[in-house]
Amino acid sequence: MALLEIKGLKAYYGQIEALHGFDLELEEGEITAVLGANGAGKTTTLRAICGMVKAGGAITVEGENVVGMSTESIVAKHKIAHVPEGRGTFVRVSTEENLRLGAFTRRDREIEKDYERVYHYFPRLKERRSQQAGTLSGGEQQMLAVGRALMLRPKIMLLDEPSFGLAPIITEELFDILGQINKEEGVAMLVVEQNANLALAISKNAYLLETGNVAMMGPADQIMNDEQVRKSYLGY
Amino acid sequence: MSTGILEVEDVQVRFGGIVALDGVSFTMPEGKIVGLIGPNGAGKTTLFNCLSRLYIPNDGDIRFKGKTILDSPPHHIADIGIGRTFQNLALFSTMTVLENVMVGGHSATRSDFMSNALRLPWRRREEQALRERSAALIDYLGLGDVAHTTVGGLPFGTQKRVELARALASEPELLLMDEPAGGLNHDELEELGNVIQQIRDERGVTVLLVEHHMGLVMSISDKVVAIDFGKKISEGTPEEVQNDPEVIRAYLGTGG
Amino acid sequence: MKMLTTTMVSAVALTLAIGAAEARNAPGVTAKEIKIGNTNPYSGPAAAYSAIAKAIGACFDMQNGEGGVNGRQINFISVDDGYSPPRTVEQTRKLVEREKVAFLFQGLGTPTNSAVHTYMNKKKVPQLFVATGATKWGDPKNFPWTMGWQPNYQSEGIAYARYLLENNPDAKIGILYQNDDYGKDYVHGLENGLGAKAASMIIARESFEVTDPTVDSPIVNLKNSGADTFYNISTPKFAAQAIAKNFELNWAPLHLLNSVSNSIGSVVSKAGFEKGQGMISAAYLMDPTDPEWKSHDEYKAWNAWMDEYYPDGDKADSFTVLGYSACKTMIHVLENAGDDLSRENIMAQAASMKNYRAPMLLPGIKINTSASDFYPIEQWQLMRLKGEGWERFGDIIDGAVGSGS
Amino acid sequence: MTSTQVNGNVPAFLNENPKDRIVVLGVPLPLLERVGLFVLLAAVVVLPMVYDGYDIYEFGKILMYMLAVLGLNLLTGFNGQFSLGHSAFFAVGAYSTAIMMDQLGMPYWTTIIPAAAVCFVAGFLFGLPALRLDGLFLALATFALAIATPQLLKYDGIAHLTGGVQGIVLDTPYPPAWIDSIVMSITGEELSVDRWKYMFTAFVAVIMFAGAWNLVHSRTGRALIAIRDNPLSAKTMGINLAMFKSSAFGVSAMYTGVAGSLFAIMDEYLAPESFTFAEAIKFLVGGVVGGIASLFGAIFGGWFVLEIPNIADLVASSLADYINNPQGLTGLIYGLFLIFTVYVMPMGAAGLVQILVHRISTKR
Amino acid sequence: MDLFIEQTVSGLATGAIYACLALAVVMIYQAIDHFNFAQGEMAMFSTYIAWYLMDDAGLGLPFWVAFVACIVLSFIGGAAIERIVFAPISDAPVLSHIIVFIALFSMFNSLAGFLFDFTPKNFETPFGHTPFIDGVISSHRVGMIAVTLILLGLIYAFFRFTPIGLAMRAAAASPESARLVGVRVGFMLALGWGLAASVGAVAGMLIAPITFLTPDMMLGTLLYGFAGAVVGGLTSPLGAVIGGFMVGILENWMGTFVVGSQLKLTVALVLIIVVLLVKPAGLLGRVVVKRV
Repeated sequence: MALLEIKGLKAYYGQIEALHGFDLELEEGEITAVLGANGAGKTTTLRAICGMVKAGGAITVEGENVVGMSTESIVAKHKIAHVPEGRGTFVRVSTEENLRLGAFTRRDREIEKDYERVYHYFPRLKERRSQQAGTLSGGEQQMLAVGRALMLRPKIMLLDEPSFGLAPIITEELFDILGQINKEEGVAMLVVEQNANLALAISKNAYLLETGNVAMMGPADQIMNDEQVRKSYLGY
Repeated sequence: MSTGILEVEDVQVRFGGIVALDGVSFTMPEGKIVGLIGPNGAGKTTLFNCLSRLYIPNDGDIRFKGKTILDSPPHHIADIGIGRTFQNLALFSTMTVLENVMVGGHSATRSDFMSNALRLPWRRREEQALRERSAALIDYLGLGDVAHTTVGGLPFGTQKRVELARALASEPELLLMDEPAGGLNHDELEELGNVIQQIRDERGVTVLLVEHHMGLVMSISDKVVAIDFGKKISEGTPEEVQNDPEVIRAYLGTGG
Repeated sequence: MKMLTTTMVSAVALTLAIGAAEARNAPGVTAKEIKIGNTNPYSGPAAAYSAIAKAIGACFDMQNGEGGVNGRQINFISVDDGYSPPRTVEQTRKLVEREKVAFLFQGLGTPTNSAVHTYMNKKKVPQLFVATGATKWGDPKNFPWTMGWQPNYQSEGIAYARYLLENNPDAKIGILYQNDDYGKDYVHGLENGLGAKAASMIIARESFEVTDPTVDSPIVNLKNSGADTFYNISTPKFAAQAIAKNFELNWAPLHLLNSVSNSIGSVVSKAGFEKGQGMISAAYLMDPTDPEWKSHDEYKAWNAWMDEYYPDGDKADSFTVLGYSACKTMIHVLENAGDDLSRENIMAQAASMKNYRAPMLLPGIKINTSASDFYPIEQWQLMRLKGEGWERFGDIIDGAVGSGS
Repeated sequence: MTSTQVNGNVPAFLNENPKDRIVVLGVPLPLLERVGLFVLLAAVVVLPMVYDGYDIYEFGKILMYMLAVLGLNLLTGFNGQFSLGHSAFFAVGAYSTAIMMDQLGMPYWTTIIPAAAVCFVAGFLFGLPALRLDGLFLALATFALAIATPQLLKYDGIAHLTGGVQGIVLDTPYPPAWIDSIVMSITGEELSVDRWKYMFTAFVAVIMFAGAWNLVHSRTGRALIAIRDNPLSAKTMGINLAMFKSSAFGVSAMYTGVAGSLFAIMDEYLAPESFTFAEAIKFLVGGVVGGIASLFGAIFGGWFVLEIPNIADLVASSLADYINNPQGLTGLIYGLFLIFTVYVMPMGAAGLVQILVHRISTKR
Repeated sequence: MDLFIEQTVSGLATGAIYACLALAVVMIYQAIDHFNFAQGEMAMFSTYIAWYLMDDAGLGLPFWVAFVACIVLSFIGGAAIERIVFAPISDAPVLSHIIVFIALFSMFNSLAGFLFDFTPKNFETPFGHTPFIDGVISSHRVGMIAVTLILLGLIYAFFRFTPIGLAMRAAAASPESARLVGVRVGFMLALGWGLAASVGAVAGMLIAPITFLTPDMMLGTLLYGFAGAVVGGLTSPLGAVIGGFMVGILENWMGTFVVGSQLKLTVALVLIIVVLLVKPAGLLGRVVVKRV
């Protein structure tokens, strides 16, 4: 059984149905990319997984259906760390306080140690540890968002457009690190990304969403190399 | 450098210590479609915001029809003939489609508090003319069915078209479009391409198109400008830019 | 009996003048009932005063229990106006036109009563014994349907002025006053009383707003002005603050404390007796917390009434005494009116009290009114704080407006 | 310059009203609305024929409060700017009228327009700094304004005009002789002052209401709403934010100020105590309860603020059998009412009506 | 002594009153990202509870027992208000919230008068009213300033060093992100309300010995408290305290030397507006850096 299993997922914004009932799976320790145009429903999917939009169907994490559970419980119980679109850093507090918040649901005594773990991946954050998060650059904020997610010691990371607003070189660096985290920590990742190349490069599988439905799914390398798919769905 | 309807000269924008635009220059020939491409965060939206005067460049100049726009307050930009659409929809969500488009015609109308409160005859004529003109635009963009619907509840793609209609309502000579293709399926995309070309051909509107969808940009643009890290890295015909190694490295990627 | 005859005559004359065709009794008066209206701030910033209306209600309850007035029960309808003049207008009109009360009694507040002053007089409905000390309520020529009850603020100011002129004509006076009609009336009273010497004697004036948290800053200014006499025109909370602050500042002028705030129970004891020794104030009512009255018959009656009819009332609150005493005055007037309960006669009776002693007035103080004198109580007695009580001294002072030097 | 061609054939949808499709209890909604409006207007006209004295005075007050609430709605509901300080503009209107009558001897009816102008200017000027304040901070600044207003009115420096703490007693606004004689010839009775005050108030209120209606359904109204919905893109559409926001403040102050003028004329007396923070709260409560972005909601709001204290009174006195002196609890009951109202009608009465219409209507 | 110095000291003492209340304002602002216009009335009501616990007419408890009990009761009351009154309308527009604040204002004011009547009550102080510096400042005022500073320290430490304080700030500033890291936003709001009510209670208990306890004691004070918080910066407890002192001193200076006592309140109004215009984040408040 997959770590995360979605069956017939529907989601609603008020009266409007945004997702029309599709299936998706994420295996333990794997990276899966979710691709598609703006408004295709990628973000909504991630938000549904962590209980931030009204969802229908079944979302099963570690064998438990989480539909209807509160976000806080899903995060605390199933160790799902969501790195939202636009990063969602707490701009008024410092870098290290952001990290501390990432570990908010943990009760163990190793939180202090994990700061170093994050700084190991993102040495630049260490330099900025006491700086107000709002003053960090875009790339640093994205790193902080990922670092904060790491502080949960997550089983699953949901990454929404991590490349958004970042210079290519930074983006590349970030994806390298994501791959590294996946390998070293065994964290499963669901990556929503516009920059298909980058996402596919580190993913095992990929889903293509189109207006609330899965238009195609398959191994990442296959999708990457399919001229037709690229033309019609990925836009180049 | 030839003069065009819009000249961007050495524009520089800094936020705090970050340089968002670092001396970008290019020219837009009148009545053409110019594609502006570049990776996320390269400075496209910043440039856009400069062109609609929401930001003031720290350095450089932007001239529209030979005159700088930097002296004009933002609300005059529509007046002098520059319209725009937004990347993340910026419609007036509680208004109907028709009303949204009519707000687009704000700069083309003149009635004020007093004449409106008193409902003077000339104001009623102006209002009727604006209604008709807006309706024509709505019809033109195939939004007739939803003309009286509140925009907040419309599908994404439809809202994008409402934005376009709204931008056209100010009768712009230059239209700035920020990622109009986002969220559209491929049938809609094709249609969008046609509409943009029609706008150019039938209305003589010059279009600046910021878009990730290379298929669209390359197929309809007369000229493409690529920027990265706040700098222009390439300029030319779609073919020239597409094959520019620098562009491939920074944006299209080696895989593409 | 002579008094009664005059009353009858004037009442008849008034009735005739107004038109004899009218029904004998006022609206709201039946064989069994007299409806009396009242507006009071049960809510809002002046809600403290609602104790007066509550006391009046309890006082009428007692009267009703004892058979009412001339066999009629008093139906006292007291409504909330939140101390907001527009609301007073609404409520008053409702009382007069919809509830059809015979008259209004003890409506509270100057701005609120001012708002219906013209209305009541146009409508010819008695606006009796308004609960405010402004001077304007005693103007029978222009407002024959309106009458105050308590001595007006100006008259108290005059009383202090007289005292100063006699005992310390070179006093340097610093004034602290609440910035509203009440405060300004007190200041005018003092100025009138001092006459030509006012300009030289008053050396500093400081005002405060009811919304101010403290009166510290004006008091610091007064102290620094070099004043040796402190004329304190403030409501209980601020008065207590002022007493405490003077003490804290080591400022010991002759402290003239207005009667509004001279309650032993709710002001002086709260501020601390030791801080207020030697203060001078004026009174016309007995202070229920002053041990001096414990054995007085009127006090005992009052105390018994409090226990039985107004048990949740605060015995330290002098408003309950005011309400009680005013209520008794009203009952007196209605009893005098007998079975002729026309509005004209009620007004005429109110305007012809001779040496009436309402319970709980200080010994020696009497109520007198006439067709040209609409100031029922105009007398004061000065007193000085000594130990834990006021010690009255000197004669009863007549503080009628215009009687200053 | 290119121009969109309007070639005579206007698209059909332009003239169709989407409301035509909604049928409520068998009646098309637009018809229902028209009938409703007619009934409302008729009521305004007929009321003084039926009622007099206190009753008609109360109706006049409802219209007066309606205008004040309307003023606040224009600002808060349609333009998205908060104000907890409209009692200040209410006071400016009332005092303008009072001073013109008292000091300059102007007849009451000539004071409305100059008072409106004064209020507009006052509102416009306050609107200028308000431009830079976001919602919550604007609420705070206007809250401070409301608290300071009575104090400013009492200020000794202007007491010779405002009457200071004593306030101003005004002359009774008698009806003009010609109107009186017309009424006399029809009814055979003299026109009472109360009825005349109501007619005068209703006249002003209806005109102002119509003006607000026109304003909201026009280029200006659209601009105001556009600013509320999305200031950035409104700017891009060529809307001058500073001008519109300040003017909206001015117009809003003008409406509330005219309500103040009418108040002064109606009560013939005004004092600083009439313009406390509580008054500003009244307008806000009226606005929210009626429906903050609804003109007709303001009528309900006007009624609500006038009547709800009475209802609270009634509830309080009905508790007399259980509690001693329950009148002390009117504030508590009033508060409970407010909370209850917010729960039941989060979008105000206008919102509730909309939902109800939606529920019981059928679409063709 | 020099009038200027005396007014300054007096302003400092009054400023301590504002500082106390400003701390409560900052507390609630940090917790719910909003002002609570009923905060003054809530603090007043808390103070009455303490009075009742202490007074011989009530339970007659010793001061410190009543003090602690009042803080605890206020905390429970504040949290209950959030859960019962505000949680159900968390999605309602801001205006509805303001209406509910007004409702609470009216309810507490009315209830206090009804239960405890309107005669001023003497509120005990453990510091006594003896002169501290003779003729200048009393022991209570010094004690009050000290408690204010201690409270400031506690609040600062709470927000700065405890995970809960951190989570509370996070929940107020960006509730969505907070939920994503597992912070129970509803719980934080209730906690914030409870703490703000407690701080308000302490403020009330410090203020009452000076102003005497009446149902209207917070009416004007709250505005000055707001002014203090705004001047100092709504996100900074230290700023609020400094702001409160500054407002107290400025008020006295202006009232004495510049505009006269009649326009003192107007000074607070102008101060609020000017500070908001010139330095919207206040003197010590942090500017939130936004990047486009």
